[in-house]
Amino acid sequence: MSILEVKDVASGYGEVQILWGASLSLGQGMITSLVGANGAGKTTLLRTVMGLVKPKSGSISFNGRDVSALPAHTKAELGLILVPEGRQLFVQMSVEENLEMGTAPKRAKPRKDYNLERVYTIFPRLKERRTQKARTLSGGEQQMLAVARGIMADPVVLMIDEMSLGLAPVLVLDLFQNLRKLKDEGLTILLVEQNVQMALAVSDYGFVLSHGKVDLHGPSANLIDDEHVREAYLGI
Amino acid sequence: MKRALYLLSVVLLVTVLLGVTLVANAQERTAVIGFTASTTGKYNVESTRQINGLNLWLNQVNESGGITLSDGTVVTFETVFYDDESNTDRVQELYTRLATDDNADFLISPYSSGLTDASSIIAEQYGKVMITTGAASDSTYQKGYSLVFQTYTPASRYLTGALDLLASLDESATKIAIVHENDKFSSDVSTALNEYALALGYEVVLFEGYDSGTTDFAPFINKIQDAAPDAVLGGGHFQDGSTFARQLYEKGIDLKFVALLVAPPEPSFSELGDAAVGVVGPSQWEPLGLIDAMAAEAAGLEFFGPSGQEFIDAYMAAYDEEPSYHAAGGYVAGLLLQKAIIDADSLDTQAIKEALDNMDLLTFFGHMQFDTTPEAHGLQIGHSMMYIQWQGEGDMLEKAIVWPPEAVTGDALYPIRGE
Amino acid sequence: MDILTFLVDGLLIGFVYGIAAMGLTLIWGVMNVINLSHGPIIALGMFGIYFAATSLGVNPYVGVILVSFAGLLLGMLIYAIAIHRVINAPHLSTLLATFAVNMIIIGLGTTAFTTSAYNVDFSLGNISVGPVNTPTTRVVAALASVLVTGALYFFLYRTTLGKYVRAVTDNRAAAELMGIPSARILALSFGLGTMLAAIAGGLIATFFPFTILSGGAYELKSFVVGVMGGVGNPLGALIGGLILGTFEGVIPAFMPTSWVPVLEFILFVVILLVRPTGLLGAKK
Amino acid sequence: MSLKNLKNPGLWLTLVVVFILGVIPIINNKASAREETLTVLLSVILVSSLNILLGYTGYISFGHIVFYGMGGYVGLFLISVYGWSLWTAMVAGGLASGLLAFLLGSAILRLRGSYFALATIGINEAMRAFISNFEPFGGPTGISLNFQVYNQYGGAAQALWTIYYVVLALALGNILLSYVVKTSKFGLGLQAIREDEEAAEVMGVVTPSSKTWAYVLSAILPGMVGVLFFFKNGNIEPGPAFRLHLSIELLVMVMLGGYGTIAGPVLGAFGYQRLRGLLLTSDLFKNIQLTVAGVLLLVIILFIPSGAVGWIRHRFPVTRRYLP
Amino acid sequence: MILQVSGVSKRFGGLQALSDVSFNLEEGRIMGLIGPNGAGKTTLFNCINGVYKPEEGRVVFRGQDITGSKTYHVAKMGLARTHQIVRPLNDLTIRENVIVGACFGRENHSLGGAEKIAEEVLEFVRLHERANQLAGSLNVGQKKRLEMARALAARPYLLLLDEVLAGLNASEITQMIGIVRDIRERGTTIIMIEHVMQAVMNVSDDILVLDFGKQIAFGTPEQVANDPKVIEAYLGDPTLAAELSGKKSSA
Repeated sequence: MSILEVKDVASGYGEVQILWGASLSLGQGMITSLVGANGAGKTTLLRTVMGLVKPKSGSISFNGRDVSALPAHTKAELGLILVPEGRQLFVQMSVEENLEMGTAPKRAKPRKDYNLERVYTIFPRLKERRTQKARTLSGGEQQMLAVARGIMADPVVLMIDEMSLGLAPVLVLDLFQNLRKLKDEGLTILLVEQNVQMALAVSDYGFVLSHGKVDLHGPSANLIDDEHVREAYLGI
Repeated sequence: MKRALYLLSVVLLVTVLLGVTLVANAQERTAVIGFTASTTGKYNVESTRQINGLNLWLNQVNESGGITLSDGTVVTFETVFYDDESNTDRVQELYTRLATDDNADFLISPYSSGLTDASSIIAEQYGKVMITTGAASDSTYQKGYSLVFQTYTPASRYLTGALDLLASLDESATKIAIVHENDKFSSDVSTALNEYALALGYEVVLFEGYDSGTTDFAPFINKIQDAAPDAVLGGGHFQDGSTFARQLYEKGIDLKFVALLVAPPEPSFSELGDAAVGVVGPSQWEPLGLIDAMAAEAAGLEFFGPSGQEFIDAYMAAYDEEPSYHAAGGYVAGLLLQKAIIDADSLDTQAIKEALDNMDLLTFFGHMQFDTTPEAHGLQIGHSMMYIQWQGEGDMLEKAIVWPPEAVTGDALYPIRGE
Repeated sequence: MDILTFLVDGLLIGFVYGIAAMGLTLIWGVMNVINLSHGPIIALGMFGIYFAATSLGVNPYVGVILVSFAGLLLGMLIYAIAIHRVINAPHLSTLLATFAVNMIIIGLGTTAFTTSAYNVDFSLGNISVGPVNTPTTRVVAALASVLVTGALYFFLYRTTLGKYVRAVTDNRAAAELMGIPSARILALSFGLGTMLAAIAGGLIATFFPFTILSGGAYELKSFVVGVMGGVGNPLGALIGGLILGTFEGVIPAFMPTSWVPVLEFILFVVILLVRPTGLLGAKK
Repeated sequence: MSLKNLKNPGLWLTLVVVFILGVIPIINNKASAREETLTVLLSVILVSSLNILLGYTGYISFGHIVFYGMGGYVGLFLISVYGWSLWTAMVAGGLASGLLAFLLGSAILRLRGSYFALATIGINEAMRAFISNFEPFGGPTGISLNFQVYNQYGGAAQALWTIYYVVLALALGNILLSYVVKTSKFGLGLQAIREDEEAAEVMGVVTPSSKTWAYVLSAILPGMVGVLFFFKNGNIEPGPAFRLHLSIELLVMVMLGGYGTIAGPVLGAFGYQRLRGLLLTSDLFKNIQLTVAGVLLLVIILFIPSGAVGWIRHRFPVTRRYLP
Repeated sequence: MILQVSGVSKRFGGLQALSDVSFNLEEGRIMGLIGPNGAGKTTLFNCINGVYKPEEGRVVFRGQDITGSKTYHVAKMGLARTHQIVRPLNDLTIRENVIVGACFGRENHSLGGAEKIAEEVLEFVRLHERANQLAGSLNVGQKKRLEMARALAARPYLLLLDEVLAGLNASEITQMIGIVRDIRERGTTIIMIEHVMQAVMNVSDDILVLDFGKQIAFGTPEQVANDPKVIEAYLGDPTLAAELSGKKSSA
């Protein structure tokens, strides 16, 4: 069953429309990837889902409830969490404080200790650096922290935008493997990636976005083999 | 139809005739007095008192039936005023409006020398007599005006009497410090004081200005302590002056003599308690130093207007507070105008100017006479300051006039602290 | 010349500058708004303890506590009415919006209190140490400044709500994503800023007389302190205040006091040019 | 700058409206109307010149009034001490302010946003404090003129009219200047800086010198009218000459009318000064005029942030060509 | 040799954004600059045109050392660029945007002269019909063309294009490639940062590959395409992906 359903969403910034009726649905407990070229509208879609950009038309339902008009912090309360592109950490705050900020939603509070434990198990590096300020972390550690902070919010659905950006492949692999662990614990994940090959490798189901519309979707394994996808997004 | 027309013309004719006779008999004339008041901004308090005083005079004159001229014209008064916001930006605009649109017959100055400077030009230009009050700087009257007349003792004589007082109290005091607000009025006063002090042979060990609005006088007080003068003179306006006095006291500086501008004569200065004790202040007018017709007789001068006590009673009745010298100044500005109209027996500007030029009389406010030389026309030369000192202890403070000798109501406390 | 007296007086007034600036730099740091109504709010704080003392008859320091709550509420109200709509607009909009608030407060204040000086009749005597002799109220104010700085530090670094404030300061978009209601946090921060201004005003009123216009001078000094100490950092504001106070206290020992503002503002511009993030190097 | 640019109807409309409003007091020969209009015209000049920096270049100055005060001081000094004529003193005041702007601009225009705004506040305060200590300019007492000085201009009454004509001419000239600047290559560079300073540099706009010259241009006319105003006023003191509040009021006027446009600041100056004039002299509002003005300002900032002209241009894009 | 870059390094705090990048570019060529996101491509542009001053190394443009020169000096010498994240002058019209380019660029035109160039350039990038619109009202693709038009209006010797193809659809890409080729035909040398591999391989004469700030390859498209280091860096390690998939199937 699908936990997040995006139907025919159109949105954009000011007079510039970027999404032209994009639809997407996430199966519960699955890793879904959303891939597409630069400028296809992936980030805008996430921002619209999250409520940072208002949809011009279309609907977004979460857990069967229409959440199209809710602001971001209310969605976070419901368990819809976005790990934004560029990490967006609280760079002046310590690792620990960043994680604490993840527990802002009420639903996350009772599970704070559990989630902290979980996060430190998955990312032991963060535990080592817990008193350091976020801006002193390396790129990979920062990305870990961004994901970890999302987990601290005790999400029902975790959406991660461009996790692999600027990271060495070996680090990306490490992060992706950790996502699998989270999935195994029952988390639903939406992965937005430019690294198509790896995103499809890790995910169960994939959507391909181009020019503000989803023009292809299917099980990831099928997509990897799809000629069209290879040609358009994998280059040479 | 014809009949109706006839009737109508009769009615009209009668009305016109009646109207003409009425006018001819009564000859009422309302003279308009225009001014700006600082309804807002930093001069709000002083300006409001001044206007209260003026309004009190105006009501009294109107209630007593106005001024009747020899041709039977009865002159009553009304005021038109605008807020100048305590700054010069619009003073000229507003005074021009008063002089032209509002057809003001006479002008009263705004509060403060700076604003008065700006308004004087307009008065002069439109040929309106302007009585200034709350504008003490000498320089305003040294600019070649012919219609501007000052009620206050000018800045150059504001604090000099305090030095005379000091000299009379202690011949051994030689070192003085002058610390004053850095505005036009206080600087003028202090510069004149400095020259006077040097002429008397005093050593001025400290001569410094502080910014308007200063609340922390610690640096000045520390410098005073270092310079160890016998006396401190200076100050500026109420707020800074009272703060200065309070901090001088709090710092426990041993001073024999303190004289400050403006602040001490204000009744609320006594709220400083012990810090106010001994502080001398120049006052344009004091309720204690009552001047009445008898004093005039003694001085061989004409007396005009209410006695000091009458003024105080009327003011208390009207505003439920004791009048300060600003209030008295406002009142006397109107009074001078009234006297000039009576003397001139006319509302004509030139006649009134001459009346003011020739004026030499005593009012409850003091002796009023104007300089008529071209160099300083309109400068007040009759009036002189009184110097008060706060005496007593704790909540039981009282003002005493300690200078000049002819007005003294109590002996000066000296030295005020230490020894 | 006893430089020590100059120094001590400078330091004592420096604490007051520090706490007066703290509210300004907090708001500046959190939401990048330079609050031009800061001065009038300081003045309201002064009147607050005056009326608490005269009408309710409470001790001025109890008055400061009452005033601080009133300041908090007033600040949140100002935020909701005047700031929230323009929080993302160009700088000029927030500058002028807060300036409009300034005009309104001064206008109402003049109507209600006139511009005459008020005085809280209160004294705790003097403290003398060696050549230094100073009213106890000023020492208490200095201690209170340290206490308030500490409390603010505790709030910002040890409580969840305070951490939310820092999170919103750091990255408003990310805070919103994490479920932190940023609008409410901004309102709270503005409230805290005005609360600090009101406390500063209340403390100042225990030893200086004041009018509705008195806040202006502290607002200007707060800019200088903010630039010295860096914005958004309470300790920075306190240290900046102490530097400014010392500067103002000691310079007069060597030249006419009227040159102090000349040097002070030239120094201000020079610091802006050389280290716009503040001498203490806090973040922009 | 080609001649065809001068055919812009919006420019002419603005000029004609200002001209007509300026001429009405002359035709009626009414001094109070003249004074009211003079207050407005002074603001028009200050605001249009500020607009070169604020509206075109995008730098918020809280210290524009520094040039007004500086010009006033230099002018009155030359008139009272060296007996210069008003006209040469006026030019000297303008040049002095321009020179000051050049020196200041070279230093502080590298600051951006609110840091620049703060620096201009600092300079205003430093300048005021400095002049208070500067004996040649009379220190805290400032400079006063003798009433006789007006005699060489036909007496005070005539002098005030003459000053009015000059101010009217300067206002019209300033509107024309701000238009010429806006439509020139130089002005285009300024607007590029306003929109995106780094992008402008990448395109070859020499930003430091452009900004400095914009600052200088915006300072000269305030310097000249400073001389005229304080000459008319008869005296100058540090406080009124460098009043921070007036700088902020100028920003308010630019904002009300719509910054970056030619007509906006003019409209803003008219609107604001007339409104203040009305409130000050109205029986109902004169005691709470400051509060009323504050509330109105707040409402406008909250709901019409681009100002009157900006709002019209935005709402009806067709008008952009006619409302420069 | 129109541009010589030798040993350029740039650090931001702890991050080594560029280390020891060197290449020479001959006049009239198109050079592709590729590498994964975050590899330092835009930083290299910024070091060339003076936005950043590199800590080490030299940049020589048409025989003149321009290392650390002000951006506007470099622009006036005939070096123009576009931005990855478009930077239109939003409140000016499209025509005015382009006029800025012509006025302040290499040829330093007067407004009149610049207007003519603007018309020509706008037609070239097919924005002439929108010339009176505000730049802020364009969509992303149009803004990219506007950036290009502004840069071209400066009549540069060397043009730096930062991801002009990103976000364009297939036909727009073809169109843009055509424009790029035409520019070269007119004698302008080009360096382009690009992600759309097919296009960049197709159009470039030389390719420079950056990875984590290091130059890992420089050569013809064929040489580069077959370089194993490039394949690994640019496409991600296929073995890693395989490893992931393997785990998935085993899970």
